Amino acid sequence: MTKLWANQVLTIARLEVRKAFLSKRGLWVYLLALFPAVLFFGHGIDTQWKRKQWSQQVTSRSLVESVQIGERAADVRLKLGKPLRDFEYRRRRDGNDESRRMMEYFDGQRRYKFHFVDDLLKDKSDQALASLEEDTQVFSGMFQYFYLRLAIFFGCLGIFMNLFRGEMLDKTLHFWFLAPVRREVLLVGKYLAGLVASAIIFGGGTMLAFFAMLWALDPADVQAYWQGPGMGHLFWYTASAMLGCVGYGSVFLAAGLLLRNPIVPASMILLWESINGFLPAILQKLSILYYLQSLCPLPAPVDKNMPAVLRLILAPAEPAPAVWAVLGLLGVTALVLWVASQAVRRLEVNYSTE
Amino acid sequence: MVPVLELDNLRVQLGRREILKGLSCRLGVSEGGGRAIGLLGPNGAGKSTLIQTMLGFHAPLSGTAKLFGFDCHRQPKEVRARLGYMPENDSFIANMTAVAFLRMMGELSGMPRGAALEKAHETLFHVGLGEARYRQLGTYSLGMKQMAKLAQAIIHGPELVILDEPTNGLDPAARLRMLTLIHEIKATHKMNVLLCSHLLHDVEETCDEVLILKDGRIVHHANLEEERRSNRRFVELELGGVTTGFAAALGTLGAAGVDEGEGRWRVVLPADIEIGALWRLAAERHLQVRKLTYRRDTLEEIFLKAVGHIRATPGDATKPPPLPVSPEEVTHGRL
Amino acid sequence: MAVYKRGYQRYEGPRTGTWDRLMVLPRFSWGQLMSQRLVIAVLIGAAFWPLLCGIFIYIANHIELLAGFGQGFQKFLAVDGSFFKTFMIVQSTFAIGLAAMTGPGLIAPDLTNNALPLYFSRPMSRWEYVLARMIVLAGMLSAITWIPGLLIFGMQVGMAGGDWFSKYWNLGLAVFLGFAMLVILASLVALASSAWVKWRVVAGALVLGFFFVLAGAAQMMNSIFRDSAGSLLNPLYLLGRLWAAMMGIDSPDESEPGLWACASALIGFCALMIVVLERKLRPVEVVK
Amino acid sequence: MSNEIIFTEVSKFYGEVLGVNRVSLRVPPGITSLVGPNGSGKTTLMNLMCGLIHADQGTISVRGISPRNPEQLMRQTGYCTQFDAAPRGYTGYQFVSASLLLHGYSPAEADERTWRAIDRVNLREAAPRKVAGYSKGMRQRIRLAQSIAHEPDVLILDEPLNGLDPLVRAETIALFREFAARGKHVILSSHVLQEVDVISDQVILIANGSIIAEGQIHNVREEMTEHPSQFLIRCPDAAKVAALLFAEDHITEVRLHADRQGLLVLTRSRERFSELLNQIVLGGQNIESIVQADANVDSLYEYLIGGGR
Repeated sequence: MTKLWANQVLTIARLEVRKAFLSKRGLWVYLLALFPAVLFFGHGIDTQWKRKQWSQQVTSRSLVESVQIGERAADVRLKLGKPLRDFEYRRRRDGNDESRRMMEYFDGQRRYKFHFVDDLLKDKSDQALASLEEDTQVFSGMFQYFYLRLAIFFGCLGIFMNLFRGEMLDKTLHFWFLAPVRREVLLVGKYLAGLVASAIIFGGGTMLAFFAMLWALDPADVQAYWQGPGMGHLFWYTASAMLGCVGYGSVFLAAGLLLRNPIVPASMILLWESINGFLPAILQKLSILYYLQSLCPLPAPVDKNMPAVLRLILAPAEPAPAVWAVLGLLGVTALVLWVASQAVRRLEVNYSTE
Repeated sequence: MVPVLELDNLRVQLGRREILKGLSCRLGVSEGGGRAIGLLGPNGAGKSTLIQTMLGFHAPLSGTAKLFGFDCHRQPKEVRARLGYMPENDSFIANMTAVAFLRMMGELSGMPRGAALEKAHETLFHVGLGEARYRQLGTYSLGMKQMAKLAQAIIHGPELVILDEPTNGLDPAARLRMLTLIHEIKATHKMNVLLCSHLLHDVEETCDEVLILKDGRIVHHANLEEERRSNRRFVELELGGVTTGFAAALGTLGAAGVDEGEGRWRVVLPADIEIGALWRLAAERHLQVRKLTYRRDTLEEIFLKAVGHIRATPGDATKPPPLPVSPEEVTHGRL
Repeated sequence: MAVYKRGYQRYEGPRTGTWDRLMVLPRFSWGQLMSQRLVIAVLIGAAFWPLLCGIFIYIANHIELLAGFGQGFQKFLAVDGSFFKTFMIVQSTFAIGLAAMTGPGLIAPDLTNNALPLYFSRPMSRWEYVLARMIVLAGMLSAITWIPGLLIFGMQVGMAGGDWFSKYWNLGLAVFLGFAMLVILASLVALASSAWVKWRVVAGALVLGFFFVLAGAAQMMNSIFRDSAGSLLNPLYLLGRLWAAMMGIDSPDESEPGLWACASALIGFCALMIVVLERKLRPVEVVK
Repeated sequence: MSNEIIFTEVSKFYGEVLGVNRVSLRVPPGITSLVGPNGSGKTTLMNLMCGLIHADQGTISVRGISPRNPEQLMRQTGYCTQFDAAPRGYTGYQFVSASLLLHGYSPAEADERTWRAIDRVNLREAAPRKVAGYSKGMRQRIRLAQSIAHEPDVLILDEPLNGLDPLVRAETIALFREFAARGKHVILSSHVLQEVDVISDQVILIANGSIIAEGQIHNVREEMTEHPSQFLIRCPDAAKVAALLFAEDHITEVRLHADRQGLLVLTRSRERFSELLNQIVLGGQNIESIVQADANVDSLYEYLIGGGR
């Protein structure tokens, strides 16, 4: 008997995966998943283009560092020669007009910016053109703030909610209920389809973003990174993305079965997980995001423009060990799927208007 | 007299498929008073597409469609000001009461506020939704929604009312009411009606002329009175009791008869024999005459002949009818 | 005794002009919207902040009431560009909330039950339908944006007298034009999202998404590229920049995108919404 | 394994809305028509039979299998529903072949069965197109194809003839007859009563969620004695014939038609009325036509459900 069930689960999954991947309505999920990869790729191209442009006008580092605050713009220009960019503009700051000037120099590795107010050097800032260390920090921030909370969250909401709730609203659920398939087998088949689709889209999206981050950096750093923690990072990022699909997928599948209005559960979970950092430790463990974040190799940098007062009470709980995180996630998923199977047995086809 | 609808080699394409392939005709030419035009055709023949092109929803590939002399594509406002449209599928606003819905539709058709309110109540009583007029449309049954759709099509008293499958899915009581309403629209209120339906029985009851489409072409345009030549010689009989040997008895009168089973007979009387002869024949053999009527070409036969599935309607042939038209014959002809 | 057969008579009377017909949909929609408790709640909620600002202006113009406070507090009381800008920013979040709540409710009922053919079989073009829906939303949003804005501006001019007016007359214009831009953008976004996604609730979420998720995405772009071109994706940022320019408040430092870039990005968003409306708002779904 | 569909004391409410109330039925194989006004519970009965909805109380068995077990039930049952939509983006071919694959047929056999079913409803040229682009009639036919593709023993159809034009309707009726001839169940709901009268072996009249009458049309008619039979006669001299008719005791009512050329006659016994007519004609009166006004389901329906004359 189980051989028939397995066969049916695979058939359902194949039918539904085709729909999940190719449906025009699902296009925005791809956008969400590939947005970071596109950005990092663009960033890579941008740095390469800048390196090519700027390397024609390299000024030695010692010379650049010899410039002091307060020097006149003309003197600096005389000493350092023609800057990469010389930009004059007027700025109005609390009532009075100021003439501003900004010059940029490049020493082969780092870019230096000099800000002149009324022709006197006011401040100096420098930034590495491309640094692996900085990029990995940005990636970790992007992954935990954008990818887990927004992309995977709303992507799974779209894909898994569509499996049952979408069919109810399209008035096509009866097609599945009239097939000689047990309801539980139908549920497993559809869940598998949603899982395969979301895991490939988001797992792939994470990997693409990871490689897009690395390709433009200087090969030596990248090689060292691969020898070092690189491979582990890639694995854990992808694993947490896929486990995110498993966790959120089961929750939204069950929500699609139990509730008429998908936005209510989504906004509740979103709210719960966005205030996660401020909750007492035990409460924090009650959310999927907590387990996913504890899988991520690098801690996420705290959002720089978060107001200081909030940052004080932010007390992120100590991340759970990886093994517990995965087990916790799978446990939550199994429980939610069991609830869903009870609900699908009682589900009736009643397309009355909302 | 300006015809209601005039098509001049109209061709319409939806997506990649050409639906209407060159239609030319003049419909609804009448001295005065309302004219009911039936639009018939098998599924996918382009009926709805033609109606939507008249409403200006699709731009014609070539050729023109004129309503009361106005071009449907170039002068949509003039055309739409003169017509009321009852769409085929469910089409309503759930959270509005019937009165509010009709008032809005009336005002959108150019009626001043006061008149729209009066007409809304008047029309709702007319279509039989009098006591449900303050309820929200979302709570209406299928039949009541069809009536509400009809009400919004006639509230502003248009010159042409286009009805797309008005009786589809209605139970007999509601269907009867809908047909009487359509008849009243044409007869008492002098509004022209374009009725598109696949229920031939309904078209037969209400329409003066019929346009039959097939695969986007006009295959038949007929004035129903002429087509339906009532052939006095063609009789339908239903007998109770033992009917063996009745065929032979008919032969003696020179009439040809075909037994259709369960006592149902089709008989063609020769010119000189009166209907009374049949009674005497039945009485002599102690047969009960359950049904005796003159048989007319139903619109179904006209339709089947027009779309080419039977050679001729029974009433057509002056010679005795070929094998009578029965579902089996149609099926073999088709497969 | 005369028996009248008074049943349905065909209407032969005069027909109203285009403008009256255009105002039919707004009249009915306003009536319906005003009957929803939630809408009334938001409208009342949106009145508190202008009230507060009004009180602030009153105090600012009657310094003697605050004799006891020190000099520093005096400067804080200045009623100038930045005061009106903060007023507009807070009111715009209310406006967006109202647009997300009421906008989809306007078009969605017509789409779910396929009522569009009823509208377009009447002498009314698609753009008149969209304009009518826009008027409904613009009416609602103006009630909580530039109307209270001009009220408190008038109050300030009344109290502060002619010279304040000669110095800050452009603020009044900025309040009106700034809010007008917001109302048009919010209405277009609300109508386009409800035409794109047939379900009312998801369309509301899409409107909120448009304003806030885009802001998140823009901020992320900035952090990855380490410059600020990404802000062009953030509609509220663009509006803020245009408001600031109109009010003559200090412009940001040199790396922020230029004023013209912001304006053209906004126009780009509006154009995108109009394209969505043109493609999705069809009387009959033509399946290729 | 009994080969009947049995309902015992089944009732179903959608919240407060009445679906069906205490329905008990035994449906033998053959063509059975479910007739009743909109909202009388026809669709509810069919959905209950296929397990789309579950009964609040009472038991249902379809040829011995309970609807709570879709795996076996749907192997022997095909349901052509009233719901218009096919899963998003499916073409006609996919719509039929997908459900066959779910039956566990091999792709080759599924393909062969799909084309056979599609040819039965002659939609071959429309098969590669998306169902969303089909007209109402074509959707009806593709649904029919899907419900007969796996050769079920029980074929349940909700308003199958709704939206079909005459030639397709005739073919569909022939298909039902062929199924019934092979000893299968064909249960269809309809209110285009002209067809139901012609094609069904037995009729189930349902109104307001309960069964009013069940059985052969004609013997249902016999069981209902309290309503007299009704005849419409056309004859040149209607007044004279009316006088003759009144002389008989089994005539309960005679109504003169407006054009004084026709009579509507109500009689308690059809046989004696026919003999009477024969004598009248032999007596020299010429009767042009006689039609029984209430033999078909239309009038039966009117009597039982429409509240009778």
